[in-house]
Amino acid sequence: MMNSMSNIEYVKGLIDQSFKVLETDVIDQYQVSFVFKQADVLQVLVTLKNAGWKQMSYLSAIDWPDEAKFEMVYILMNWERAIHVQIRTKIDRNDPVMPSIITVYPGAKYYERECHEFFGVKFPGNPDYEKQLILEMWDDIPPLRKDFDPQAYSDRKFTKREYNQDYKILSEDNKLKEKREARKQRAQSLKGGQKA
Amino acid sequence: MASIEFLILLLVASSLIAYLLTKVNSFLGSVFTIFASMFVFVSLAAYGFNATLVTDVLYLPGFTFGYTYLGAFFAIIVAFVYAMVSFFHPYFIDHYKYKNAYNMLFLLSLAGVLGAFFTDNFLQLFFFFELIVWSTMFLIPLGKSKSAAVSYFAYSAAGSFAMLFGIFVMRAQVGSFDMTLGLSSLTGTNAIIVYVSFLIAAFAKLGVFPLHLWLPIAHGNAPHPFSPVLSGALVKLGAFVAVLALIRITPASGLITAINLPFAHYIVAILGAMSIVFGTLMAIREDDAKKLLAYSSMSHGGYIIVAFSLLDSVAYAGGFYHILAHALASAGAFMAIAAVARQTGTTKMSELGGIIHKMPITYIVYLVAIISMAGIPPMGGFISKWLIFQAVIDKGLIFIAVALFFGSIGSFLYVFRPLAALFLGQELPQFKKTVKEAPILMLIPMVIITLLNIYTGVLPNQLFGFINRIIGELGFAPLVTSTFEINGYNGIINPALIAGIFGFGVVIAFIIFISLKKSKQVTLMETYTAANFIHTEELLHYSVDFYAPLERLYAKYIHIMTNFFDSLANKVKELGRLSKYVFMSKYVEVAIFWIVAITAFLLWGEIL
Amino acid sequence: MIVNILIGFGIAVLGFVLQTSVAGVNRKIIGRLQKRYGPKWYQEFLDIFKLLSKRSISHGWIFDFGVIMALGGIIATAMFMPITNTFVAFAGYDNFFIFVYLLAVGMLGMAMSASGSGNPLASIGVMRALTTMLAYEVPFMIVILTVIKLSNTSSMVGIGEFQRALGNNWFLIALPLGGIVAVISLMGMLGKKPFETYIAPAEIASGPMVEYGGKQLGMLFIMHEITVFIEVSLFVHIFLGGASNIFIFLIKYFVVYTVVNLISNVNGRFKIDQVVKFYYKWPLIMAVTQAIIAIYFGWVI
Amino acid sequence: MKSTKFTPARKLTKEEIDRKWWEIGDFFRRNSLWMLMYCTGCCAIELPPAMTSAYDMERLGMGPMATPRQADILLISGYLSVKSLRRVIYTYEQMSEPKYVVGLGSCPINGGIYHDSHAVINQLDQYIPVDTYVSGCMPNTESVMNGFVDLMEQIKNKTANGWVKYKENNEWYKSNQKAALGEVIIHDEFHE
Repeated sequence: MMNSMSNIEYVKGLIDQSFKVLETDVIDQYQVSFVFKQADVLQVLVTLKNAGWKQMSYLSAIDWPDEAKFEMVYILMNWERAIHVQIRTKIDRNDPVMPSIITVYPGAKYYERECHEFFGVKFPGNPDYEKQLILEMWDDIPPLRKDFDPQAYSDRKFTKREYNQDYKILSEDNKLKEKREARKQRAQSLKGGQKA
Repeated sequence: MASIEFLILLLVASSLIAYLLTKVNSFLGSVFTIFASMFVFVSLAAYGFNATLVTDVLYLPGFTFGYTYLGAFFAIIVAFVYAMVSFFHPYFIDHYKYKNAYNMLFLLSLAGVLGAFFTDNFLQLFFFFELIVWSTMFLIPLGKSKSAAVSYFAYSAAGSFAMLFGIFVMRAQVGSFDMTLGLSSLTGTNAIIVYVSFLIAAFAKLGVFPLHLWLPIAHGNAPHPFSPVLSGALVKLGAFVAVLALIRITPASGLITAINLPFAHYIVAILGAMSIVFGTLMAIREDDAKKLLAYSSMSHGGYIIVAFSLLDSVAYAGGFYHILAHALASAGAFMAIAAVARQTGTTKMSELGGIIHKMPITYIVYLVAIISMAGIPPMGGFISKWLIFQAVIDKGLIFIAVALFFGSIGSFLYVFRPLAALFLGQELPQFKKTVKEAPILMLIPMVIITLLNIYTGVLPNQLFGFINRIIGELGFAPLVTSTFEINGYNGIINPALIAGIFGFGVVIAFIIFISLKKSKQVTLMETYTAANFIHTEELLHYSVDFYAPLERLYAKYIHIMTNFFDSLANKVKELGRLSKYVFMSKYVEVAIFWIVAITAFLLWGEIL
Repeated sequence: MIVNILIGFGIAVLGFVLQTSVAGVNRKIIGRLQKRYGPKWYQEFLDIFKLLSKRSISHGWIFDFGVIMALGGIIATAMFMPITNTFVAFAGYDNFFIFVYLLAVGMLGMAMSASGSGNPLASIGVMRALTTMLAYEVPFMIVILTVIKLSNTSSMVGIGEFQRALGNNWFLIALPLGGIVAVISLMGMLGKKPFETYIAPAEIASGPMVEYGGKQLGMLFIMHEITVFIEVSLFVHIFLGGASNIFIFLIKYFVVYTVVNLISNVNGRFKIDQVVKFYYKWPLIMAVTQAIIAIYFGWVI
Repeated sequence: MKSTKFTPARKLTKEEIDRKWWEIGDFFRRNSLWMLMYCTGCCAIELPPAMTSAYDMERLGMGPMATPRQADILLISGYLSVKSLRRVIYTYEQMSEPKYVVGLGSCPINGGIYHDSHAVINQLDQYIPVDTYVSGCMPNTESVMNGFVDLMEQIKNKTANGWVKYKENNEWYKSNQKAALGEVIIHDEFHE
């Protein structure tokens, strides 16, 4: 029985041996994350699967609109060594294409369909990645992209209940605002141990 | 003027005419078989029911006939089933390779049946038996499978030769082949031998455990219109032989005092009970509707055997009535399945569904038939089962009762399956457009059989008058009946009253139903699916592995009998090889040695 | 004859009213058992009449015809049921087998209608109901065989009188093993808890009744109440010495139903194959043992 | 003094007879309400106390039912996603008339805390008629029970006629459903 630290050493050694790792991040003693170039990912997954990471727990994407990138994340689990491995890679946001991994992990089929539905990433190699899975009859840009505005969509799509304006918002009342300010200041001053 | 010999000669002649006519035009030939078999049935019913059938005319040299109520009862039932089934021929004849042979053999086997039931001589009985076996053996391979005929013939031949053996043993002691005289004067070991050999014949013909394996194979693979004949009519030959063996012969065996039954009869009853249980269990898991009904025939054969082995007039009345009720019910059910098979092309329950919406009359025919088969009032099966229960309870036969009750409840299970899977359930798309109700000529016999099924369940007393005459002929006290009532040992039933009250209840329920708010019609697909949108009928049709939880409990044991017969066949083969090795080896010395040894052996026996 | 039919119909109506009230009272009792207030005692009536007042759906003629056949068959069966020696519609025809087999007509009607609805859950429910029936019926019938053999009659009134003539020597006590089997089988017949596999609301959405609503469901409820009346009355007549007057009948009826209901409410549910295995193990062995010692040895308490 | 002269009873018209029967039916209906619970939201946690010994729903004649065919009330507890709204509409249309809808919690009223989600509808009564709302996030059990009593009161006053409205304004409801959902009945690969 190996301890967890040596597990991380093991996986690091395994990866560093044959791949060029852009970035390594040891999240905690049971989790480690590697960033690769897109071209390396499939080969890394094959290596890891052969080394015992037989279960693909999750596959998803992260939207980085500022960098104009999607970050693909593959989370693998090994049942012999208690360690999760995250494989990350960044792909172009404007033309998001990521080769499918169903040849390595057949179970990824549905994750890829979900990812396509929510982020619009294309997965050539997966025969039906464009089929709808969760969202039925979706008619907008993929909803988990950062530039999608759910409030606007909701306002457009679903009727809102209209209320009579016979209430007032207490936080906007000036008198109360002043009182609150005063109380805050007093509290601040008391904090330092000095009296005003 | 109707003599039995005339009828037989007529059938033989018309079978030749049918052969020639079918060659010219298959439809015409089939219509001719309808007329021929209807004529035979009508004249049998008209003269046979009143015992005015002439039997002493000698058209056929060497053959002698005699009228018995027992024979007439069987003959009328069988001729009726033949006549009804012949209505199916015009629609089915074109499916067969040898159309003319089909019509010819059909009529020829009917001739054999008539001869078998009216003969008064055992050798002739054997002759007619063989006539039936040979003519039907060539009918069965016209259906789905050729090997079905082989197993049918094998079991039938085993039965026939067992009977022939019994006949010769009887001849050796009694000195005559006469049927009425012969059996009753048997004594000692010979009686036991004849009893056993006749029962083997009866079991093989009736398809009762342990000689039941041919039933599903032959019934399932026979041509569709021939299955009703096999199940409704021809297996009743076995019942006929069973009656001869169980009632006429009194083998010397110890009386079991607790149940007041000879040991020999108790063993037979146990075999009948096992047949009920195994038939029921096998029928429950069968997927082919015709094979399912075949196994149900096995189970009902068990009822008949149990009834005749109880040495009790109520049980006999029940047994005879069961023969009638089962003949009608099983003919009706098989004919309904045949009609469905003609319209859809399959009898597999897993491939069918929702036929009721296209074939409602066929559905009603099947429904009435299975109500009778399951022994539910107001149909005939209830009365016969009730009478058998009366006798079983009166004798206190607990273990047989377990089997009877199991078979009785189990029959709900298996007869309901074709009802649910084949007629009810979702209407499958492949049958929505193409299937329509069976043609009118096929509906006529089915409706007649349905009406008779109801008649036997509502007003059985006139029929019991005839059955009482048979029982009297066999030397037992008749069943006590009055205009509407039937008296058993521990109660009275009034079938007409039950049917009337049932009708009354249905009327009340109908009034309640009709006086309430009218309901909205929805399609079959608009059904509760836990709010899933389902658009395919197959997904909402539950017909495969219907009784899966129950089947799982005994799935391990179903091949025991098949394996037993397979290994028996292997053993016989081995024995054959051994004798071949010993006797037929190529060395002349060995052969000479054996010849000398056998001669010495025989001489030794002579000296002793 | 008209009078007899009217009496019979009166018995059917009485059976419905009686069982519906008793079931309502039992719901109250179970409520109290579970520290609840419980519904009104006439809640069952409200439920049934509400259902009859609703607008239902129909899946074609077999769906309706099956319901009519079911209710008709059960009403017909109830009409043969005696209450006391004299309060019986068709004296002499109260044969045990009529009840068992005429009841089956109603069951067949319901099964047919349920399968005709085209819902697979309904077919599964029917399958389970029939399988359960195959399980409980055989041990029960063996005990009944013993009873009929001992009392030499299969008439309900006759069996009741036979027990009372022997100084209230009820078969429940005279045949102790058989009595236990009969209670267990009665629970199966009534579809009570350990054996209610075919209703199973959480599993197969109330089984055969999945597609019914409105008047069809109301009629099936009436049918169910009368069926329970028939089954409990059979038990009262066969094992509790029948009744010489109607009050004794009512008391016995109430006690039997309540006891069975109380037992059922502290139980979970079997799987369907467990039901079959259970009934073909102990109850069948006990029933056969009881039959052997009672019929062949004549040992009856 | 009141006149003792006999006045012949006015012959009732068919509508009046129907109304009388309807009132009798209403008595049974309000005393025996069977629910089909669509428990996708968190408010469903309030139902176990309502059903068991603490509040004992059965004393009002209410109880859970397994299928929409048997049920009178469709109980929507909590938020409804677009996907489940399709199923709710399908279920509602399968129920036998008269039928009632109860919305539990603030989500069916105005979206609640999910008011800005792309997947959760805001106002249930745009798509199917709702007879009673029980507000609160989540409503406590007393108010759930109170909601049911209110519904009974409404049935008595003949104001619980959402199902009639649904039939009368079917086009309006259908157009709302279409606007939010596209199609109500859809095909997917898992059920074909």
